[in-house]
Amino acid sequence: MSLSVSIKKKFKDFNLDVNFENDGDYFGVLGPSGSGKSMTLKCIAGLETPDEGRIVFNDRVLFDSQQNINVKPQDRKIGYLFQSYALFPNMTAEQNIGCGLKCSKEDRKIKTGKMIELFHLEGLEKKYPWQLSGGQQQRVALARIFAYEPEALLLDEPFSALDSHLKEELQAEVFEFLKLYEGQVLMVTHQRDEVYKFCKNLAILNKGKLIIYGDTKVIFNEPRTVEAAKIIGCNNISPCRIISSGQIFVNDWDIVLQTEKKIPENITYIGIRAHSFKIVNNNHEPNIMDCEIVNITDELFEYSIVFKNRASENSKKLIYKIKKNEWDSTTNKNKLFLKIPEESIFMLT
Amino acid sequence: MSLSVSIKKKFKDFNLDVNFENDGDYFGVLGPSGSGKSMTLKCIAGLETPDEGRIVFNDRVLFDSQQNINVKPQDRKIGYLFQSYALFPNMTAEQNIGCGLKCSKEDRKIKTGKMIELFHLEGLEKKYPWQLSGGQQQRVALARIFAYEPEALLLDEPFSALDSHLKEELQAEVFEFLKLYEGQVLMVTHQRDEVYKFCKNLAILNKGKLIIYGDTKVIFNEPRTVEAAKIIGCNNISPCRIISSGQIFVNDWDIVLQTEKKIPENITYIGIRAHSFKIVNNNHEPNIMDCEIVNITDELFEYSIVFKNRASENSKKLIYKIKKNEWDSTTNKNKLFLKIPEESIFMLT
Amino acid sequence: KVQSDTTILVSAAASLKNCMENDLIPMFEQKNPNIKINATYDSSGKLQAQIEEGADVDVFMSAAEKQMNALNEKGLIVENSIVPLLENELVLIVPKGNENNIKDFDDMLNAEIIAVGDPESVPAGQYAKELLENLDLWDEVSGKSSLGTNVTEVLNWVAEGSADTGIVYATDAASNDKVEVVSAAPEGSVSKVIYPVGIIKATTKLDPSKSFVEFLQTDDAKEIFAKYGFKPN
Amino acid sequence: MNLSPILISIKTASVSIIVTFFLGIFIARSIADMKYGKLKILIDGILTLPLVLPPTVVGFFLLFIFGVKRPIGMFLLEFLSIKIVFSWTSTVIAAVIVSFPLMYRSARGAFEQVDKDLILAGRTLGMSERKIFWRVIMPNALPGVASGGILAFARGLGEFGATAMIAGNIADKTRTLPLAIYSEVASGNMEGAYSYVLVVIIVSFVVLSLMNYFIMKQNKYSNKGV
Amino acid sequence: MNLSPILISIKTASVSIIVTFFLGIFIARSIADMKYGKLKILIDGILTLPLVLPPTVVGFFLLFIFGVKRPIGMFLLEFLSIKIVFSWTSTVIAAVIVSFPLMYRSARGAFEQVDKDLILAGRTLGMSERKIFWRVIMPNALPGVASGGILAFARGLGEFGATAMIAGNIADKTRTLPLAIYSEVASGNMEGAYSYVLVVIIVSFVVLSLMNYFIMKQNKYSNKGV
Ligand SMILES: Nc1ncnc2c1ncn2[C@@H]1O[C@H](COP(=O)(O)OP(=O)(O)OP(=O)(O)O)[C@@H](O)[C@H]1O
Ligand SMILES: Nc1ncnc2c1ncn2[C@@H]1O[C@H](COP(=O)(O)OP(=O)(O)OP(=O)(O)O)[C@@H](O)[C@H]1O
Ligand code: MOO
Ligand SMILES: [Mg+2]
Ligand SMILES: [Mg+2]
Repeated sequence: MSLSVSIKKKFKDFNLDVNFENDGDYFGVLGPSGSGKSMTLKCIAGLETPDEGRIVFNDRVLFDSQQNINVKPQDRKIGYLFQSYALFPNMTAEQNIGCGLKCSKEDRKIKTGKMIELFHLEGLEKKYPWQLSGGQQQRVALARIFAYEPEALLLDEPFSALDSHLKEELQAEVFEFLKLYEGQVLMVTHQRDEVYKFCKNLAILNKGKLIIYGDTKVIFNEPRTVEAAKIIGCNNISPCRIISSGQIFVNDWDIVLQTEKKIPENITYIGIRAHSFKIVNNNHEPNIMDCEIVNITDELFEYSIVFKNRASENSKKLIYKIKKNEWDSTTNKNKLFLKIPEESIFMLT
Repeated sequence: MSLSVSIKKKFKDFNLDVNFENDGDYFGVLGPSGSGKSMTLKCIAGLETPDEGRIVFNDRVLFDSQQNINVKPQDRKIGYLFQSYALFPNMTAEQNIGCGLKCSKEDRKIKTGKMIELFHLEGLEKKYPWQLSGGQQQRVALARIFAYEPEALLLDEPFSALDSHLKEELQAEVFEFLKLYEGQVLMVTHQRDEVYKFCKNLAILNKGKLIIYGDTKVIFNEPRTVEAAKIIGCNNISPCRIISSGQIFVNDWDIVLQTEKKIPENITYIGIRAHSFKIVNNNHEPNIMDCEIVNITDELFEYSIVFKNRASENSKKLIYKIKKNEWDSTTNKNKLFLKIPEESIFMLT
Repeated sequence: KVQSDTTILVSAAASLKNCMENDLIPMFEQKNPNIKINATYDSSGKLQAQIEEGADVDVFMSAAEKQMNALNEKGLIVENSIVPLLENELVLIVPKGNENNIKDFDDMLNAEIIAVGDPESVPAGQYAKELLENLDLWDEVSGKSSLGTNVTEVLNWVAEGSADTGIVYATDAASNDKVEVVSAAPEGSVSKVIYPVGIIKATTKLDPSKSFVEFLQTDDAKEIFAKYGFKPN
Repeated sequence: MNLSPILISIKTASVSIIVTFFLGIFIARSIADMKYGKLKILIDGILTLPLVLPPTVVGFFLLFIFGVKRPIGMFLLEFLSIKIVFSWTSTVIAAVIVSFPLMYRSARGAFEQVDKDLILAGRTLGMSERKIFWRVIMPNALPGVASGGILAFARGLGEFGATAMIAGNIADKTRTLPLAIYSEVASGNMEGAYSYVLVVIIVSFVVLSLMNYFIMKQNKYSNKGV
Repeated sequence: MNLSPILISIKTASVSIIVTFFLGIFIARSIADMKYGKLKILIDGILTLPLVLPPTVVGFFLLFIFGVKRPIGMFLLEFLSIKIVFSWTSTVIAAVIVSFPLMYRSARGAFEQVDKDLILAGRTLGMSERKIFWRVIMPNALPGVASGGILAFARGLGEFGATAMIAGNIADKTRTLPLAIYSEVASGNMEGAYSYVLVVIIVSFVVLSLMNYFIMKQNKYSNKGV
């Protein structure tokens, strides 16, 4: 399974310019709204034509602007889950799922039935799309594309309309099912945890450009750029200045961080996740902040604590997230010291 | 601000039967896919007509099947955010946002501009819906409904298509903005944390029925029924048997739980959140399980640990979720004892 | 005695269009500078219906007496104003070349398809039916006839060889150079094909109408009619 | 070649397409709004009727309606001093009557193809039904409505049978292009006929091109079409 | 009342609507597929032409094409022994030619109103273009296509001018209902005319009702319509 994409497409005020190769089976794409995720998938599926570039999938050239190759979507054998589902309004759920199958009636029935079961659609077989709820529609769209068994699956926000409970269940089942499936899966999602859980490789898009590409866990541990850090969910980001090898001054928090890691020269920002801080008892060690709590929000499983560096007048706000029972059992809440663990510091450009 | 809804609507294989009154400003609706959330909102907005019942909003009777009242959607002054956006394809983003406004051109321009800013749509004013990404479309739909300034806002999955970063930012801004707004907000969502953060009251729907209704935090602490517990994200649920006042036998985990709380007589299930367990060093106290770890999954900020009760051959699987750094600093990982804190036990019917 | 600049409307059988528009109307208007002629042309049957429904017609020039008489009976024509202006002739036509060797009305039976006007609505058809009845041919002919709803159809069917032969007015035959006249209706075999002219009772322009009808009977006008193949009466 | 039939035809076709267009969409909208049922089908049938009858016969019926001896004709003459038969107005009436079903039917089909959610969205945004119609339904039904317009215009331009009946065939007054063509053909003057046919073709080409261009421009916003 | 015109008309209208329907959607699809440009507009204009010419003139041109002295007519007669003119077939030809633009235009408008994403979805599911057309585009363009069908059927049923010209008016063979009606009206036999008109009305009502019913049934799945 290999996919190599290198495409450019220009719009009046948006330029897509994406470049990657992927050999793994599960591949995720993250990026802010409007960054070109869907457009990239559409180009791969053959629904949009890039202005220039080349797309090769399992040694088949699907598109090559120089050689004037542009394989029809039908012949690409690549399934695309529309973000807006694009269910056929004139067909029932069942017919929608079965419509791409080229096999005998009985086989179709069996396959369709299997998909209906897999996606918990029992009882909805005979309903038309407008009689289905948002989540049901999404599941029919998923079932339709899975039934077709393409060589690659491009999933654009596959679980966005599902409730968390069903989503978890379905994810588990779908990925179980996918293990038997030989194709490649390329998934666009806004859910960081989805990507983290399921995708070996990850590409992050921003404003039409691929800003980072590589092993998912590596990227999550080392996002390298400010944009990537934001996208993987780093809440605290500040400009910084390298003081010496081993010392960085963080402008917004008015603190000097020490590290034994080699500091790349081009570092201009520092980031730290809201979950990465550690409560300590005093600030006798380096990289510890004396926190002035500004505000505590009660979130579902955790508290979100907004604080400033007490040692500085100009400190901007930071966020610390802590599990509720941990916070509840913390003594000394009004003398809060937070350590920034060295290994959790993101050094960003 | 008050909304009282009591409606019934029958379909061939789905019956909606919902009943609630709400005085608060922010009101959330949770429920699995296909449980009737959108349908309920549509009935309130006047897009679907219930078979029978009564809807009263701020002392205006909007619908009453007995008195044959059915106020036109236009006169209800209730904005409804379509789950599928329903943007007008023939209008630009800007025109979509401004089309419901009844005011002078200049005012319209100002208001539209404000919304475009609030929803980070700068630069997309002149684009038509099909030129917008999924998240951009959702934001235009949100902006359109906010610009209209109805007396109540019904939001059906308002942030589902947004990336987490933008979503958090937008949520904060939108709720800031809403503070100035006098209307009532009724929000349907699949995101438990969204509801928890923003909605004072919560209704949980299941299969067209309202299964629990009340203060959000109370429900999250005491879901009372199995369905509600599942929906608020309780992963570990098992049938149980009351042994004596203070003692419950949990079938699936083969353990007797002790509690000082009064046990309601009709209890048939026990639930505990994956986050609620506490690591302890031995099982000399009650409510502690000696855990046989089956599987550990690396999730984004935490590990998901699947385990069984080592003391029993028949124990089914449970899930424990723990923050990564906490787990990392745990010694004795292969002799894991987990305590089920008394206050975290959900007693369910 | 004539009001200045009056316009009168003449309803004329379609077969009169060419001679009216090309010659007669300009000639009359030149002689009577203060009278303008408007004319409308159609099948006489339609013109009759229009007049019956009160169309603003002043003078009616029919292609047969039947329509004129019908109007007269309803009292729509100025008394004694009807003049049997012209006579036309019924002729047998074939496509140029006459491959089927049709020479006379009797030969019509050899034809596969025969074109005649619909006797119900087209005057030429009505006369053709009378003629063929008198020749004892109608029963057989009608079985293979296509009944044209107007003369143009009948003419073109024959011209294009779709029909092997047909019966039309001599004047119509003259207007199409792809047909050939092979025979004319024998004397006495059919009543005279008269084109009558009459003044409509509802007219508010009696005098100009009268001058036009009078003009049509002048020698100048007769010359023109003759040029187009009509026999002035 | 006499130019008057050209001018008359253009005038007639222009006025009648305007009347037909608005009447057509108005009635189509009213009918589309109705629930399916016998009444709807009945009205639909009546409105389509002018299409199944030969235009000449339609002309006969019009003559019966507007004749000065008939109630309506009498009324118009008595109180408004309007004589319909043989007037230029009657060319418009004939064109409107025969082209109406085309406009009506196409518009109705097009309206029925518009996504209902858009209409509901308009309602929850407080837009009046009128505004929804003009700002939402019409633009989204444009291809179908425009098709109807093109058909109706072409039909109006080509109208002959009913026109001949009620408007007559008076040079410089009611002789439209089709009547002129017919007259030329009837009098065997094929050259005259061809030149008029050419004119008809040119006129309709110009109008069709304009309409196509207009639709294309309006359509640029949408992601529709095969 | 002679029944043969009724039977002939029903036969003609049925056969011609089938031909027109499939020809119309086939050509509409091909044209809709084309990029906007001069060629598209040109072809569109030519296809709409039969509508702007008076049917009699259309008939006249058909006579020129199929006449036994013209190349095509000659060819058909010589090699296939088919005589088009005055045959029942020619009533069908006339009806198809005059009703074609209605079907074509309506179908095109309807196709252009279909959501493009549905077509793209079909493609990514490996459906052939043909299958996409029949299973996706057609059903979703149904209201517009059906409108076209109704218009074309009605027009074919009512066709008179071109039919009279090319098929003639031969009793029991090519005399269709409109010809019969015309005959009766023209000879002032209004009673005969009315009974035929009644028949036309009944026939078209039955067909319209069936079509309406069919559309309604097919439409039940959709959330469309005003
Ligand atoms: N046809 C078009 N013309 C102009 N701009 C377009 C067109 N289609 C898409 N765009 C722009 O391209 C950008 C990328 O769109 P895309 O749908 O790929 O975003 P996305 O990453 O999928 O976002 P989301 O998460 O919101 O779905 C957007 O800014 C959009 O406005
Ligand atoms: N017109 C209809 N006819 C029959 N059943 C319908 C119709 N509309 C909705 N339903 C059914 O009603 C149920 C509730 O639908 P609704 O859209 O309210 O669900 P929901 O709670 O919003 O779900 P989701 O979270 O997936 O959007 C679904 O099971 C759906 O199949
Ligand atoms: O009145 Mo006609 O045009 O000679 O049949
Ligand atoms: Mg997208
Ligand atoms: Mg919903």
